[in-house]
Amino acid sequence: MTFGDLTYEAFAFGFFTILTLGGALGVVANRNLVRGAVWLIVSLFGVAGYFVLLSAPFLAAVQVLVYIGAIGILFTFAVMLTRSMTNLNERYNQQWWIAAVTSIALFGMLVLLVILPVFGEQETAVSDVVATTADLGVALVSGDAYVLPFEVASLLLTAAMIGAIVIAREEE
Amino acid sequence: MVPLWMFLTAAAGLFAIGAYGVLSRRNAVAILMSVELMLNAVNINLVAFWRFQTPMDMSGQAFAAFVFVVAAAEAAVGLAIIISVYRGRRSVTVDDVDLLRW
Amino acid sequence: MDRTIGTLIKIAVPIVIGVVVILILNSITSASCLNDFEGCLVDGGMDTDLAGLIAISLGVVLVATFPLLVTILLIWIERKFAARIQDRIGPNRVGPIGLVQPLADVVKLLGKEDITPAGADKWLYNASPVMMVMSVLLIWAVMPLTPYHYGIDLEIGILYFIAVASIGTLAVIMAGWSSNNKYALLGAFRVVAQLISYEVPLALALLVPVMLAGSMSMVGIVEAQAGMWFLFSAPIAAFLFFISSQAETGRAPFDLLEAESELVAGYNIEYSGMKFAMFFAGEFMHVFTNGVLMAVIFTGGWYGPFAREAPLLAFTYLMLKSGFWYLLSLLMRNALPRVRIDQLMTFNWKFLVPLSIANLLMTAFLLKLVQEGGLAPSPEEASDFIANIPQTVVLFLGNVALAAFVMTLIRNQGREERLAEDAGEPSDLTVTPAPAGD
Amino acid sequence: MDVNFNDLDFLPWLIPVGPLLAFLIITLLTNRSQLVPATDSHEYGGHHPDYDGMMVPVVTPWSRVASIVVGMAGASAAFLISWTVFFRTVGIDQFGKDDKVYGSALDWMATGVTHFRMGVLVDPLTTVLLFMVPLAVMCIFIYSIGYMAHDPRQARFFSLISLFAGAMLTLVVADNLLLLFVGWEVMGVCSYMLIGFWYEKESAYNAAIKAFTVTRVADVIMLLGIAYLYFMTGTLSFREILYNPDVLDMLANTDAIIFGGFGFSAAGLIGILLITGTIGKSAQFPFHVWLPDAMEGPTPVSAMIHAAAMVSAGVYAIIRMYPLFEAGGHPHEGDLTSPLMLMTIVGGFTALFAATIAVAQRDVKRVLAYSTISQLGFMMAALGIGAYIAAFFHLITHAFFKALLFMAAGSVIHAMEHGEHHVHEHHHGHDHDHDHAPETPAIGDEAGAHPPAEETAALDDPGQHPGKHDEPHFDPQDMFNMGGLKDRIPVTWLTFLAGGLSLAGFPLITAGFWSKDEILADAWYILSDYGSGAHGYVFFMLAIAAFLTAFYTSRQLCLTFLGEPRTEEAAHAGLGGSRDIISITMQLPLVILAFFAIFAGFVGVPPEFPIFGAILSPDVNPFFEFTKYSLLVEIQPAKPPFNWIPVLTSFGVALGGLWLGYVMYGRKPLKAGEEDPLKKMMSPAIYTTLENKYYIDELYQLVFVKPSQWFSRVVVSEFVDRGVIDGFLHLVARAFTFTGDLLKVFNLWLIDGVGDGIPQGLGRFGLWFRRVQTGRIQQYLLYAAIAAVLIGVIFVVSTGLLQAAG
Repeated sequence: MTFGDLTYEAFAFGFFTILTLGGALGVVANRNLVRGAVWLIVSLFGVAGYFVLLSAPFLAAVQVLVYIGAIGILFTFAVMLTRSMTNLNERYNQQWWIAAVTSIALFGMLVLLVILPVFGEQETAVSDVVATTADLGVALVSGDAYVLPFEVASLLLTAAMIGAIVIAREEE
Repeated sequence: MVPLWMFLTAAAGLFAIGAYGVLSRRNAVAILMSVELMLNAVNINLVAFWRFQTPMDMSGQAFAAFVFVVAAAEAAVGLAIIISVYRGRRSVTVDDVDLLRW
Repeated sequence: MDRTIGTLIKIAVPIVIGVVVILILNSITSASCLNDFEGCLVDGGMDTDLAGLIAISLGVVLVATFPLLVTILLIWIERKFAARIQDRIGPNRVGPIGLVQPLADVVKLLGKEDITPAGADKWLYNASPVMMVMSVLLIWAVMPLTPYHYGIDLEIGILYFIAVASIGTLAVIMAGWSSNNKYALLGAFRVVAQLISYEVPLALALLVPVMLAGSMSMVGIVEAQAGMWFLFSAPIAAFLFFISSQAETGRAPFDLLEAESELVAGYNIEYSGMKFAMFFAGEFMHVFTNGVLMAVIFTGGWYGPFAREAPLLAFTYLMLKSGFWYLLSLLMRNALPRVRIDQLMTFNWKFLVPLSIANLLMTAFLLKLVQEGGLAPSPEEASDFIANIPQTVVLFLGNVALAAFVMTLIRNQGREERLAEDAGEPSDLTVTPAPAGD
Repeated sequence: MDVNFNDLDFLPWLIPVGPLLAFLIITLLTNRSQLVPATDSHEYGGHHPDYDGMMVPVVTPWSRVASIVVGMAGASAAFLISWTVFFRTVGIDQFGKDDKVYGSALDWMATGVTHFRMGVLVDPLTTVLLFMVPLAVMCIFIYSIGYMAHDPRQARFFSLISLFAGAMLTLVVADNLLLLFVGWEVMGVCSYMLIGFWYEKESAYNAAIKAFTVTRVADVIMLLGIAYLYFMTGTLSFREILYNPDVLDMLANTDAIIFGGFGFSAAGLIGILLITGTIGKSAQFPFHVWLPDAMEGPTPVSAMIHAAAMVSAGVYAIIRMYPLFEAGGHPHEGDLTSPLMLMTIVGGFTALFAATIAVAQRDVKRVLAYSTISQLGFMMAALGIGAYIAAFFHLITHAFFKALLFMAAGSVIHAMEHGEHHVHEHHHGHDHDHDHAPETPAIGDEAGAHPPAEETAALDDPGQHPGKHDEPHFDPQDMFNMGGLKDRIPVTWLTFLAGGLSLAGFPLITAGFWSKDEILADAWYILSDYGSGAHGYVFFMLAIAAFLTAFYTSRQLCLTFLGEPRTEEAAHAGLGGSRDIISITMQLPLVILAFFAIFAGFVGVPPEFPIFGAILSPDVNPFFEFTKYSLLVEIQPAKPPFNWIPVLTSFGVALGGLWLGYVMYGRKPLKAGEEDPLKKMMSPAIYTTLENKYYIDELYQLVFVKPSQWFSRVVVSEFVDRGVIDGFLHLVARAFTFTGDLLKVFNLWLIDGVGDGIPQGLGRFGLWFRRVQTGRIQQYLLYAAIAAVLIGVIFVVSTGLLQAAG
């Protein structure tokens, strides 16, 4: 489906890019941290959109669920619990300009090293047939594939949960 | 279809912005948020390469799923630490937390 | 005798007329554009792309508008229902039997002053009611309304539902924070704690029908119930889902977020006029959406006699089933007292969550057993009622056994607590009301 | 892999399981102790110096018994399975040739497109070790029952030593380098914990840290080698690399990533890295320093480290990887590759170097420690010149007689402590409150009433023994305090004699003779046929070392056992009643090992050897024949023809050394307080140097330890002033005991010039440099990011990616 040269997908991609990068800039530049958390959510929502474009609906849904439903809330909570800092006079430390230069250099390096080699190639995927969510599910629990990392991940989550509780609870 | 390099460029941009946030923000929560951005940039790359090059192999998606796990764990523990530090020092400015120097 | 016949005729005539009307409508529409709008446009000579765009846009508008319109009716139904329970008449002035009352309310709300409190974060303050409504509306995108009409058949429909519903939590906390009001923020905290907690049993309960259907797609789940409703093979999951979705809407008996007697009005205290109305519209819609979800996931969705032949009939079935669940939740709201925050959390973490985990494990185990034992219906006869019976019986018995086990545990626990109380130790779990008379 | 206990492919998996399980059970279940005040504790005799006035954990009685039982059960299981495997494989014709081996592997880790496999392998090399290691382990375990009978941390000991044994067995049955490395590292940890077992003693924990650090340095280098090997070949499986001539050729013909331009192949680099690791583990120069100090641990641990496990592991690893080291060269024709050259030089030098040190030691265990280093040098040198079967043979025989010697030495010390106890009881007993403590009548108990915490001379601080005795602390390990023990502990004497003769290579009837002779024969054969200088070097170095070995063995035997007791303690030495359980558990292993120390050599007698060859190996050398299929056929050394020169050399050095030792120490036994006659013979300077082990420890202390201490503590000027200048002063002072009066001038110059300049300069540098350390994570991160960008830039520039893309 095209309207002139602009495909729906390209349009969607542009929209999600604006969300993602705009949201990211919002996170980095915002003075107000609750706003920052909202920007983060916007940005991550854009990333979820990318996943949809890349035919990974499961990841998109998990992205929304985990980031927006859980991590976003968590950040908002943290910001509110440590409220006195929501309006800092100085957003950035002294090294912000070196950091800016470094980040731009990092971006340039990524473009140079990762993107230039594939530029112009891979206009389309090698196949339109894509593994389904069911395949992912099988792979995650299959003994030939990722069952061990999967279990380790669950262990990690348990440990993180317990650790977070222990660290954050008030001393009695 | 949107070509691969566009996804990669967007991810690189997201990564660089996140890196800038990590390197320059003074607030620990903001730093953690920026770290989340960087992790997501990685995820975009993983999924993009998966889609374009090995769409029948589950490694890309599986790794992205594990990144979710790591991100969730990181956020939980990181924020817990921040809250704990805040309780002790009434501040979440990372410049103030420099007991490790010298 | 005459009265009986008269009553029967009174009941039967509208039904017959309704069925006839539906069938006539269906015969007109099914032949034409209702079932295949896009094809219809293309046949009419339209450009394919444009037809697709129009079809999609129209679908979006329809799917999004329908719940909003239904809400207006729902408000009336709810008020009438509550009134009956409280031995009142309910709205009866505006329009016939008060049917137009909600519209009047809307007009009233629109006329109210739209306040933004000083010091509020304007941007978020205005965005959160929208998000609240959005989080419910988005659910409808995957709802199979008839065999042929649904927004989209996502492979991961259930997950999509859970993900989208979690946006509502965000709306609440944003509303609470941006109002720059202590009560609003406290209310928001409580709500978020409640919503996040009840998402756990909700998600775990939903895994059971996913397992039974072998699919996360809503359409797939409905199709899988062709032979047998999941309500019968997974009653505990249905119970869990019903309870926790009720809690997710934040209505009585879980209405801590707007416990007027404790918290002024909860997170939305600063809102007025239409924005306040949007929160409420979102809530009403959410309740009804939960009814529809119960219908779709546990009671066969649009399935019914001749459903495939007559999509409108299928839609009617869906609405009837949803209506049943909706009324049940209204009954719950009006008949049960509000729980305390600690009871709320205890109920969730010490009862619902363990039960949902046990239920999940048990179902997985029994299902595997059934499949290995050859009792499961083969794919060809999956829609055959008889073929489904053995599997359903096994699963149902398993559920009954689990329920009995849990009830025994609770009874023993209760007995111990009573004994402890008699011995003078205060219980920390539940507070039993003081004995009334003896 | 199927679980089938009759299946030799499966059985090796079970070998390490027993001890590892024992470790877990003891650690988690049976290690139960309670805190009691040390003075109330019967276990310490109420007066143990190291624990005075402290609350000490004492294992509960059932825990002691349970731990012993569990530990023994684990070791026995490993022993039985190992020997089952041994006896079922030993008879197989041409075992090990081509694919005639047993083992199985599991997918362990997905690494990209390949899977990393972990598994077990039984080939002739493994089989032989499966005979030796479990046997030695068993003996050590039995011995430990008696030796550790009264230690308060018995359970801990058995759990650690079980883990140690399990790790060694894992290493033995591993089929790939990584699993071998895992066992290797676990042993490193165990040795650390066991050497520091009596961690109340400063010397013990220092020794533990030393052993750990030194071997760690070597291990890191070894890990680099493993990583590089994996990078080059994509596998770490022994058989995939070493039985694959293509891979070996590839490695030999690829330039290494560093120094590649000098004809230095990847195989050479990998070899050198791996060998460095084994040099650390096998305590070769310059990494030998940890081994003598390792005697701070309980004696069974010393036996374990010196004989059965750690140091053998190093040599074993080299033999395993031998084709890799050899790739690209022909050692049997005098053409050595750089790793082999390294081994040759280091091994030959260490053999002689350590032997000279051993000559002048007074401590009975220290002599043995240096002799271990020396003997490992023998093996290294033999490996370097290609005689890997001879080296392997020597590894086995050495394990037997060295384990024996250590345990015998342990029982000597035990006996001496018993004598010491007796003496003190006699003199001072009535003044001490331990008389009021309940004393058990069993003599064995008394012997053990001192946990051998005072074993080493390193703790010679009388101040640490308040109220115990006033005279200078008696050292039960000093050989000059012994003498005449022959009649007091006859079983120990006989077994010690057997082990000592074997170590000395007493001709024809001891195992040590045959293995040493084979090394010399191999060296001589290539030397005479190809005129290879390396082989000549090895031959002469080893011959001299063998002579010294015989000499110090003879010295040790004479000083310890012959003559008259030189102290009262020695006169009352004894192990307790002969039917006492402790005495039995300490003597039984000695007897078993003595048997093998004598007779184990007879499996490797060359058939051409007159008389013995005809009787013991009429057709072929059985050991040689069995093990030769461990590696590729092309690599096997040619069988050296019989030649009288090396045989006579062996005879000559062994008998000559023994005779010289006897002449100096045995014929006219030393009187109490008499000087070492060696001191009179040599100039005192040389003797002192030898006695102080060439000051290597002091040198290391100065070169490595102290500098790292400055860098860790950055309280600069004061520290530098004290540490560095005094360090320099001490160095200079020591150096001047040899060289004379130059000291004062040098010293003055140092203080005036460098002394003020260096510390101040360092101080300023430190003050300036510490600003890098701001404690701000973001700043560190920024450095990392900048570094990443720079690396990227370098990568772009170096690969010409820009041009390619542009």
